[in-house]
Amino acid sequence: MKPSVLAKKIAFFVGIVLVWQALDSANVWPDKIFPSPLEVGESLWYGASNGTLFYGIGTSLWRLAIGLSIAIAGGITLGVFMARVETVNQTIGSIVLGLQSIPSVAWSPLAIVWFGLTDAGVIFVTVAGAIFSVTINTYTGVKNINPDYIAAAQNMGAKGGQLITKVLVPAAFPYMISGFKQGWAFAWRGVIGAELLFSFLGLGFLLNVGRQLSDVSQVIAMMLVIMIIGIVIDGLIFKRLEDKVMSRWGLR
Amino acid sequence: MKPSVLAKKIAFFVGIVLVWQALDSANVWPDKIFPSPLEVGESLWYGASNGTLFYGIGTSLWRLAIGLSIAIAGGITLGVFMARVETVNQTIGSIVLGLQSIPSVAWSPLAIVWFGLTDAGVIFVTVAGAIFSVTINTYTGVKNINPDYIAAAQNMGAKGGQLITKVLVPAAFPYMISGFKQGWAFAWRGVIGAELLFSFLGLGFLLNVGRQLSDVSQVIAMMLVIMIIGIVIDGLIFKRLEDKVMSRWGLR
Amino acid sequence: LSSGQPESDKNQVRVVFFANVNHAVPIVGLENGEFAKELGSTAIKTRVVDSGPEVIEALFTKSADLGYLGPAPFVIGYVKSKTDDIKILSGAASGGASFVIQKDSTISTAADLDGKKIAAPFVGNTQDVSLRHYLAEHNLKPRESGGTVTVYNIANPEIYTIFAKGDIDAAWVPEPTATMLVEQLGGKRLFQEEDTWPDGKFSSVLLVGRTEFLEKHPDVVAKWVAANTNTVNWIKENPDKTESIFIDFYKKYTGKKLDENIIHDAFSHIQITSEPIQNSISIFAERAYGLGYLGHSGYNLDHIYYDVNNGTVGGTSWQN
Amino acid sequence: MAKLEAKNIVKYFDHDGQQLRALGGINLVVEEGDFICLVGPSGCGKSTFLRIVAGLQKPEEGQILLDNRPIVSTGPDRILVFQEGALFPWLKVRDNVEFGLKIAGIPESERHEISKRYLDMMDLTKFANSYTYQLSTGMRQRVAIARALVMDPEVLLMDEPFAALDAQTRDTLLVEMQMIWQKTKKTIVFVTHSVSEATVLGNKVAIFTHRPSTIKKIVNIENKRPRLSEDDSLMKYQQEILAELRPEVKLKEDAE
Amino acid sequence: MAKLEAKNIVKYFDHDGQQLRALGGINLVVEEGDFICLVGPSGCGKSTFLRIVAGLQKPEEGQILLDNRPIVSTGPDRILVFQEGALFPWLKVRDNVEFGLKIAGIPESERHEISKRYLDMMDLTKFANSYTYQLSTGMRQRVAIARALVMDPEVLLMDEPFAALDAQTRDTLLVEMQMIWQKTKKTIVFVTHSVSEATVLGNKVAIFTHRPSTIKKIVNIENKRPRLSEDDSLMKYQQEILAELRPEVKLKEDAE
Ligand SMILES: Nc1ncnc2c1ncn2[C@@H]1O[C@H](COP(=O)(O)OP(=O)(O)OP(=O)(O)O)[C@@H](O)[C@H]1O
Ligand SMILES: Nc1ncnc2c1ncn2[C@@H]1O[C@H](COP(=O)(O)OP(=O)(O)OP(=O)(O)O)[C@@H](O)[C@H]1O
Ligand SMILES: [Mg+2]
Ligand SMILES: [Mg+2]
Repeated sequence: MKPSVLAKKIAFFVGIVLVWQALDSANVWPDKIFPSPLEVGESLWYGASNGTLFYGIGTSLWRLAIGLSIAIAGGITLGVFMARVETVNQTIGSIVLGLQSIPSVAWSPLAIVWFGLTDAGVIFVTVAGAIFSVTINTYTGVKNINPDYIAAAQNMGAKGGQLITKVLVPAAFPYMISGFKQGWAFAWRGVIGAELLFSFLGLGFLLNVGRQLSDVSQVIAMMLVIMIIGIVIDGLIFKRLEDKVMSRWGLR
Repeated sequence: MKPSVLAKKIAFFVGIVLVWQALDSANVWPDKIFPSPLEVGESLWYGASNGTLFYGIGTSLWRLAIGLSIAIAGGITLGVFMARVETVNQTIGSIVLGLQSIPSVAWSPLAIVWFGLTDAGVIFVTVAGAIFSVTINTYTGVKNINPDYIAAAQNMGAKGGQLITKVLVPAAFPYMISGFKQGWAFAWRGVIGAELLFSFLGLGFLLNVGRQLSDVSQVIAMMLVIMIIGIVIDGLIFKRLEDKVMSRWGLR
Repeated sequence: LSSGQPESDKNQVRVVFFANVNHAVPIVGLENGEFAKELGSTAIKTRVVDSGPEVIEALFTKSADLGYLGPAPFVIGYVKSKTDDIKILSGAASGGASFVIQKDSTISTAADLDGKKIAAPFVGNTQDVSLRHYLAEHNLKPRESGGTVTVYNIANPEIYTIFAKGDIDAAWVPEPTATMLVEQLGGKRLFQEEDTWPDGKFSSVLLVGRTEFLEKHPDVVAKWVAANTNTVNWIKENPDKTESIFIDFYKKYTGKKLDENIIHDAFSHIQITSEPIQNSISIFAERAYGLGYLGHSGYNLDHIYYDVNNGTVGGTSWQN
Repeated sequence: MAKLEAKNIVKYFDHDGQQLRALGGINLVVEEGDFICLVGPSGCGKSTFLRIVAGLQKPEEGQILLDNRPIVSTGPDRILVFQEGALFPWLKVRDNVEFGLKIAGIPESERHEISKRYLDMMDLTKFANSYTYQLSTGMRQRVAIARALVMDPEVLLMDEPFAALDAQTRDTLLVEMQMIWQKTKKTIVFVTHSVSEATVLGNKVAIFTHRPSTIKKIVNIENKRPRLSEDDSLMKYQQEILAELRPEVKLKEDAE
Repeated sequence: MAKLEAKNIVKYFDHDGQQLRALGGINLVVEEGDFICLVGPSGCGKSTFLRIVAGLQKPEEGQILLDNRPIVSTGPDRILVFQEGALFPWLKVRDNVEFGLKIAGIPESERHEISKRYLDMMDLTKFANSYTYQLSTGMRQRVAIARALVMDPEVLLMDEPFAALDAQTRDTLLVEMQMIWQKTKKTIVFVTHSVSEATVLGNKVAIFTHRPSTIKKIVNIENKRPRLSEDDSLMKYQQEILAELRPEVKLKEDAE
């Protein structure tokens, strides 16, 4: 980033905070509706110093990790089968497209009934939110594999499981990465949504506590935390992975 | 669709319902956790016959329409400005990327505090969920406009508002369509999520009623309705619009 | 489905209840050690929830063994389970809900509720059933059924918030929320719920158990019910201590300090009793059925009681 | 009288922080009714020059005079036809052609009348309601020319408009172009990399040097029209121009 | 002795519901150690034939005999080199070359030893740890050949492996290919659309007719090696082959 651009950005963010603080001081809106940046900062500091914030982040990330892993493993399996077995595609495939259009929070009531207010319930919602994105992208990826790759591998003796793990999955990887990226976004939405509705630990719970205590500074503080985690995971993990795979596969 | 494929699909769906009914009769899981398709059907029928179902669908769709319209109008405006004014991009642009990664349900607590349990609150969540997708796609679209289009239009006398409405927006339209599609998916998620949390009319509310009455058939019935509406809107509106625009713009 | 939770083993009992004044029995009994004393070596695990449906969910998914909740959600859960999965062990409170309107409200009769916004906690909750039945009795319909009255089903703390903002015209709420609306926000108590009941009495909190647990651990259950009764008596004898225990508990749980006067006032609107007031349960069931909460093909409440003395399940009436 | 005059036009570009001098002082006089073709090695700045004339870019030094008055920005008096046509895919052929008129606020009925004239001239009437993706490349190029002509510009600027066409289509358009010029008496500045095209079309051919480019020579071609690519009488002009060009192309290749 | 024998191979394809007879009964005998090149009009079914030999497609009639035994599926005794190489972009050069060995379950140290030999032969040792996107097209083609050779197939099948290469690279590989053949004594079936390439490489050139294709003629070329594209002595064979091919290409064009 050029120094001038950086300066502009810093000035902008400082400006936002100042205007925010000024708006607050001018008492345009009451504090309980529109807290000052100071109060939000205090909320964060308080959560950090007594550990609840980190415990919440840890819980949410842990659920995200488990849910996303299950979604990726399941989505790849389902996607590969859909792409390779026409009957599976014609039958299960049409359901997958439908399930994909159900918002992940809409799974929460079912998750609560089936799993109770447990981690399993939150993880179920996360998986339900993410798995179909991974499935559809894997399917598209496998369908778009250069058929010569498959022929070459078969010619060199690959079949069955080896063909899947050594050729189909890596060949479809660039598409699958998009699936992972989309899946992660939906998984993160699923975790937060489920935690809000289950009101059972995690960042979504802390958000809900803020809401129930009418503590807007806590609500905004938690939203900031959720946003920053989103940016970091997206930028550090998925963006990088995507860039690397795209250039390695010669697609960029 | 070939008759044999259609037959396969029908057989499959009939099969699912039969297996589901069989599972239910075999009492693998109790009814309170796993209702039979008959019970789900009854739930739907009952909702349809007393009108609550249609009223719920109407409410949700109405909120979706308003929220999505605002998100599209706002997203296009913001996106065009970000693409054409470098300073706007360097400042507001970086915030937009962050806000995009906040799950729409996470806006609900703030919406409740700011707007109370009103339609405005639900619509706020919908807008917050969808607007940044539209913004980012519009931005990308305008950035990728063939510069000759702009030069040609300027040469023929277009400037200012005319340049935006007559050239920039239509030229960026294929990208914007992706933004609308993504935006609609997020908006739908936002509506349902907010209705679940606000518990204030609409399909999300009916879903929540199902949960609170421990009525799994109603929960599953509402999920089916949400899914079908998703498929229909996606397929009838956005898929068609996309196909049309893509072929018109010569991109396919 | 619903796997992953450990079955409760012999040496523990898992109990859920709310942080409401109506739930004074479990709160006080746990805080003053009555339950622990009676149960001896059996460990007690507790969880505080916000609503009846959550208690039902906890019992259905086997993540709780006993629970305190209102009669309406109990009846709904019982009918939904179809196989007598839950039973009533005892009562814990009666009364303790009021219809509160805004301070400058002109509402005086049911007819005035036309077009108004009214809050009650959670669909299928005891107050919700009462409110919706009340509306139906007076030929009013909620908006989701094409009517004119907006019913908000939200948690008590949020009802307090939106009542304060003036977003709603009235609320049908349990204690201490009702008293808080009156004392802190200047609301008017239009009527107490018991005024609408025959004999001025209705059950508001029940102690219920998961049938499977009751069959497996009748000894533990008997001890819990005994402690429940002891606590009811203790509360009757020690109203002041009860109030301070409740205030301490609430502070511990939510971090908020409640006003002593409010709690005192709230308790004055409640009868703590171990009697489940059986006819009110039948009436709740009728009302819930009328609202469509129990399905549409009839219901059967023949086996809702558990006989603690014999350790048998399936009684048609409560005997203790 | 000089319709258009370029006075010492100098243009720099930023290339990875380095200044690249593209135009090194272009001086050119175009008379009213001239059909002048510009040729030069690739990258010498022909397109840049045309854009400066159109007012789409600003030179670092020098100025463009139109009827002896310096230009300040784009204007409907100088319309540029782009190499790829730059037609708007979201508009029908007629709406593409009428675009400039609409911007100018001309009422619909009048717009239709004008566009009809030029669609007829370009043999496009049947396709007025088509979208551009439904046209062949040659037809698209004709739409682009029609879109420029409706503006009735005093100077028509064309940047390799026939480069993407196959030989047959190009030959047809070469003839059509000459007829349009004779009919409309427009002043035309036409950039091409094809020497044969330049000799067929232009009554003058201006040869650019390699970067930083100046005008090396102007060749006058008086042969009668319509001329065809295969006319032997054009050969000597072509050879003359190629002889001037060759060292410039060499310079360019050495630089790379 | 016949290493490979094609007996009346017939293959149909479905084209919009219509049956297209691609191969109309191919009979071909390939001796042990032959370097046989297949030429024919585009679309006549050369690639299809090669895939049938490799066992990747099944013919509707006829059979392929390897050492007098009918083949039933793909096997490491017949390895196909694809036109675009079909290298796996997710693997390093070495892992690409070792792919077949790994599938066969050969232990790592042994694998490395074998791949090292062929990477050396192909002058690729320095690039063993590169990914394929880091290689030039010619290098990629060499990797594809090495990947086939490590399998030590009895018959090497090559489908226009040099089609995408520039002239210089191709000339180099033509010489290398002859050396590999002399060194390894492999039986090679090589499809190409370049008659010159065929005469340089093959000791036999089989000419396919237009669809439904059969073998029209086999030309034997005994010239000494290494031969080069520009060898005048190959001209007469090229003319002979072209004379056979021309009517077939004509037939094809008429059909379209
Ligand atoms: N916007 C720009 N930014 C930077 N450099 C530019 C820009 N436009 C043109 N150039 C540079 O200026 C030089 C002249 O470009 P221009 O397109 O005018 O050449 P040209 O004569 O039209 O070439 P061609 O015959 O290939 O179309 C080139 O070296 C080009 O790289
Ligand atoms: N999988 C397939 N499905 C349908 N038709 C096919 C298929 N593969 C090949 N064909 C058809 O079979 C005919 C022969 O194709 P093939 O690729 O074998 O020809 P070829 O001789 O290799 O041509 P070229 O020299 O262009 O590579 C063609 O007409 C082609 O369209
Ligand atoms: Mg140019
Ligand atoms: Mg081929």
